[in-house]
Amino acid sequence: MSPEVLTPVRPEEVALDKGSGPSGGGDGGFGGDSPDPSERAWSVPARAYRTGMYMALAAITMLFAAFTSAMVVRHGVSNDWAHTTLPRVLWLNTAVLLASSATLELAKRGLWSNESRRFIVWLDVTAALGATFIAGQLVAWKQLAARGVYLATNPSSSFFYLLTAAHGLHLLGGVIALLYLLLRARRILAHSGSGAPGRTAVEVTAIYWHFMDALWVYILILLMTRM
Amino acid sequence: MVFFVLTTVPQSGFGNFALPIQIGAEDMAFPRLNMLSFWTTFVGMAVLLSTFFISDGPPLSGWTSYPPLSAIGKATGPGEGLGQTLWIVSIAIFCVGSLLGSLNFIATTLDLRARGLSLMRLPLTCWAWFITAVLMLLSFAVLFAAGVLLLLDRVGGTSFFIPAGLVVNDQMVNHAGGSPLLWQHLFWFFGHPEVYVAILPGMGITSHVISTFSRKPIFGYKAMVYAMCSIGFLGFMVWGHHMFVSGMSPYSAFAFSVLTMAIAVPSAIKTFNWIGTMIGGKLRLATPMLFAIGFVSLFITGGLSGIFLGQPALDLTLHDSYFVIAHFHMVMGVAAIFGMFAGTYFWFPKATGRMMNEALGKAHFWLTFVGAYGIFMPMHYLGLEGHPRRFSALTGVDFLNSPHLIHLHEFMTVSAFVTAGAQLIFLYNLVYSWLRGPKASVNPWEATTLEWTVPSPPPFDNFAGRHPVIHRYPYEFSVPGAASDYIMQDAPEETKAK
Amino acid sequence: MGLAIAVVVALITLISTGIFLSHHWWLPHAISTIAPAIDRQFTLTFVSTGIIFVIAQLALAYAVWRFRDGGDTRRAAYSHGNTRWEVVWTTAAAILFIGLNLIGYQIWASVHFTGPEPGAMQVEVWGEQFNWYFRYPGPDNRFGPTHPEKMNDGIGNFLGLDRSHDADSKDDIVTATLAVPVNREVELVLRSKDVTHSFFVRELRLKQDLVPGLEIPIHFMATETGRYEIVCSQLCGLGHYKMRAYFEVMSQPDFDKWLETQAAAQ
Amino acid sequence: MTKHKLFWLPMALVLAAMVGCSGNKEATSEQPAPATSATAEAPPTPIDPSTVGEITGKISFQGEKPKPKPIMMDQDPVCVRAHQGKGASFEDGEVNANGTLPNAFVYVKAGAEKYTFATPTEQAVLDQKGCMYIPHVLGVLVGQDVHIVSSDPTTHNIHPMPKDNREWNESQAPGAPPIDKTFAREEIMIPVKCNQHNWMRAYIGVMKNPFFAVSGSDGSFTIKGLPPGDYTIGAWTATFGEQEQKVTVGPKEKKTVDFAFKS
Repeated sequence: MSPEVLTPVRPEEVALDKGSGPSGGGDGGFGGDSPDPSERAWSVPARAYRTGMYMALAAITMLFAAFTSAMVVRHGVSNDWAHTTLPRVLWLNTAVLLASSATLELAKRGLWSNESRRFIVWLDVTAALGATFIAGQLVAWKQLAARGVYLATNPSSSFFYLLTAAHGLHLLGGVIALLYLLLRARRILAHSGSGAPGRTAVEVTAIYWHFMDALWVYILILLMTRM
Repeated sequence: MVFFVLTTVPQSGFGNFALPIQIGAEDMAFPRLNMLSFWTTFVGMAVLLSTFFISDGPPLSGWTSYPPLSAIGKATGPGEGLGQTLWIVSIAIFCVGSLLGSLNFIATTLDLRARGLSLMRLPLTCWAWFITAVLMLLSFAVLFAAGVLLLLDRVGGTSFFIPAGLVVNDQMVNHAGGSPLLWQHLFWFFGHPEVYVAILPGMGITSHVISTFSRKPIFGYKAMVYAMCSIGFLGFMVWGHHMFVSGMSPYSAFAFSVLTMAIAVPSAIKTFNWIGTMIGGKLRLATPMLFAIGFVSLFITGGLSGIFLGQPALDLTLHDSYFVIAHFHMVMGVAAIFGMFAGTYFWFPKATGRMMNEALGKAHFWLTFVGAYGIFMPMHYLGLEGHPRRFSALTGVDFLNSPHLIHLHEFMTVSAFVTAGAQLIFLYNLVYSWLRGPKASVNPWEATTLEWTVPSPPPFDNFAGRHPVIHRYPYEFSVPGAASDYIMQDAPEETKAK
Repeated sequence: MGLAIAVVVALITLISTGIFLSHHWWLPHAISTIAPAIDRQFTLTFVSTGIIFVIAQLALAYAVWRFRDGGDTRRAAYSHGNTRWEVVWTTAAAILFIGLNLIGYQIWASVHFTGPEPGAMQVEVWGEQFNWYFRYPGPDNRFGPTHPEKMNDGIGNFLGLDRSHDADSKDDIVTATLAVPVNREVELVLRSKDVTHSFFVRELRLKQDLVPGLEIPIHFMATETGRYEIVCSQLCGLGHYKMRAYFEVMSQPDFDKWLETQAAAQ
Repeated sequence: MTKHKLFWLPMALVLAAMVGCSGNKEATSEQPAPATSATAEAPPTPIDPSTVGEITGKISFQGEKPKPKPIMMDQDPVCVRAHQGKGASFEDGEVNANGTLPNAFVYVKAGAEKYTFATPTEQAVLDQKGCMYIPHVLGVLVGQDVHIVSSDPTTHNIHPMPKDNREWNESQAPGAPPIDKTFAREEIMIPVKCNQHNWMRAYIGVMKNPFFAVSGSDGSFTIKGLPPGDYTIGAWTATFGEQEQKVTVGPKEKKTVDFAFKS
């Protein structure tokens, strides 16, 4: 008698096996779980992913709100604040990031209308623009460092590095999410009906990306302001 | 304790198990994220425990870690070196884990409820976990931000919290311009909601258990929900009451104290409703119910001492004294732990398929209940006498080093040993019942919520493919005319007519 | 079981209240002008919360005993609550809690909103790990500047005074005990050299943190001579428990003599 | 195909950015390499005991003698009692009755590098008595056992604040066992502080050679057993700075080296 006959496989073991299979992983900094239809015996509604993402964004908002209030208080509490003039390259970076939001929308339209090439190319351009933005931020850091402005030079430079780094890391998470979507692009295109997990993933990533975009504009204004 | 026990167990521990079943879902919305949250928290814990094995010693700034003590580094004494840095890292990791967990709770509660389960039909446990999750989501992000700033002060040479002109051990500190009070504001903006993170799940469990074991619908369901919501909401506006004597503006202290008094009102409503539920009920005094009753008693005691501490004028003598220790241990320490015990005894049959031993459970309750009062009640007296907290020895101050106060300490120490010993009974009961306890039926407590409609232990996807539909409010006990004294939440309408 | 719970809850309630009422452990003897008001506020709060405490605990005990399941066939009452009672209870709690706070407002205001009386004696209080130092301005009534780079405990220059260059520092008197004359308004200016400490004299009912980088004023008037203790009540490091200094209230002539001796030792 | 090409483009950008970032870090966090000692591994030179000489001298003080500054020990009555009402005064900056300086650390600063010395087996004792360190200035050899005892019925805390050695900070309750420590590197001087009684101060000089002395209550010192040679003699004081003099010691010669400090 074979052991299979003796011990019926319990449902949880099956499920666990499935769970430990290749997950694709890597949804890094963004909140959604990877919606892979093959791994779910039941369906989690798409709106749960959106809710999850909005909650993640709420937490990120609180994070930056805390940084902002720390910045305002720190500015007010002592007279050692010296405004850090922003490196010019930030304007270029801003343009790149704003453009990436537009290209992501184009990619989304591609998916909606099931045009695989349009979807993949624009998604790719978006990821590239995101990566360019991060590279550009690093250039900005280098320019500041070349001016002799480091993290601990002045409270305003501390906040400059802090806010750009915090935003950059979050955006890096977004880029990784985009790369993950690119890797799975064919699968997403294969099941792209309304409410399909792939489509939800793209939608949720887009929410995150646009939020990062808006967050950057906020940070830029904050850093520009001579308090 | 605050982070790795009071924050995780009542919320993630019970919530992850019971929330999906109670709302009729197969699992939490994002199981993999849940796993990530668990392991992140685990790593945070490992980092914290590692500090016991480094030469600089474990961190010594308390859970509030006020800078500059926590920001300058080794110079300020043993325990302020690498250990303190690792503390911050550990807490930051913990924040990430908690954030991941909390967004999962929110999405699950909002979007995975079974058909017919409107928000106002949610068991109060689910409400408690939901509000707790919102509090965690909004507060832990702020703690994370504060932790990053503190870490940068320690290792990055910045001066967010370190003012100019400090001299430690005759050595000048090379920082300038920061504000120690900034940390306190950020910390307590997190810290006060954190207190409710610890206690709200306990309130939820207590409400649930009291209604079930009183065989009576909860008194004022809506009031309970609104009370929890307003506790959550006001919880974000009262952080300043931790800072009455910190050097913060005395005018804002007054505003904070009024809000603090306001938050006492919903807490009073809850207490009233718990007792109101019991009155006219038919109380089955099984172990979960005993712990729920204990919770109410401790919550009354601990809550009322808050009325003293919420007044800035009385804080002039009571702040940072043993009175404070008594207050918050009663209310967020022991009461929260009683909530955990109630939850454990209540859901153990569901989780393991076996009943816990009632005799051992009752022994555990009696020793813990009396022991807890024995530990924390005398602290009020010490606090009145002006005994400051966080003293590692009593030899440094004459008025502390007198038999008048030392007798109280001795009494408390004996109580503490007895209470700790009682927990061995619990552990034994847990292990023994798991292996040898009598088999549990589907609904041993004759409760009404969904988890009691599935086998004990539940199958992997909780409902084995069934999609429960909710027809009624969660606490339908002793409905006049019904066959039994409880009606399940998913029982169709006609059951009533039978 | 129901009876047992009722009895134990009632006993705990009555015994702990009884101990409070016995005043065996209570607020220590008060020696400042503000202390009686604080004690009154405390007593008021104690009486009102004490009544709630006893009633609520006894109600809990009663409910557990009275409504326990006696194995009979009685069914529990079917009720979802009583809105009128809820409103009454909520309003009563709100009025009581906020009312108590408003009554206490006066005390807080007199400590913090109004400054010291004119002619108050100024003393600086300095905290460092794990000692207290006090500075009297001397005859010129002015505190000299402190220089962090000159602070050196090993030669007794705790506050970094430069007596040879700063005219105001010359007559400053630095002591390790805080002495004040009785019945005289005193303004303390709290400063810290290193980390956050907290100044607490239980007999004065006065507590205030010393925050590095800030100079925080508080004021009081001591009404009885005697020797008391200042303890640190904010965790400041390993030696926190030993951070103590004596606080002496003296008659004006005794104080003058004491200050003279201290001045000679500078 | 296009898919993968397009995938690698942003990937490469990210990687490039990261490389750029790490390069940046290296550039900014560049630190001077620790100076390595240039002494080669030469066989140690033996000392001929029949030829050794010695240096004696006096540490004098010019200027007005500062009045002793009393220590306020009010916060710990144990300390006050230990001095039986007579009180104590700060030892840093103290001047002897004969106008000389005690507690100056006189040592061979240079010239003895060619000799090596075994780590002494005897302990250097640092006592805490009357809430003062005894001695106030202590010289030890690298690796020598510093034996810290307390004669006071109060808790002390010993906190050396070195620049080159490992910092530590330990409490010693009344009746607690002595603390034994060694210092691994040469250092002039390590201040030692008690965080419980912050007036308490001692100085420990960690030497590679045993040629050092501390001036006494008459301001004199003697360094014995010096092999013939050219030396730089350093004299360190806590408050009046440090001086040095060059001196040549012949076989069996007794040299006198005096130092004079000003306030």
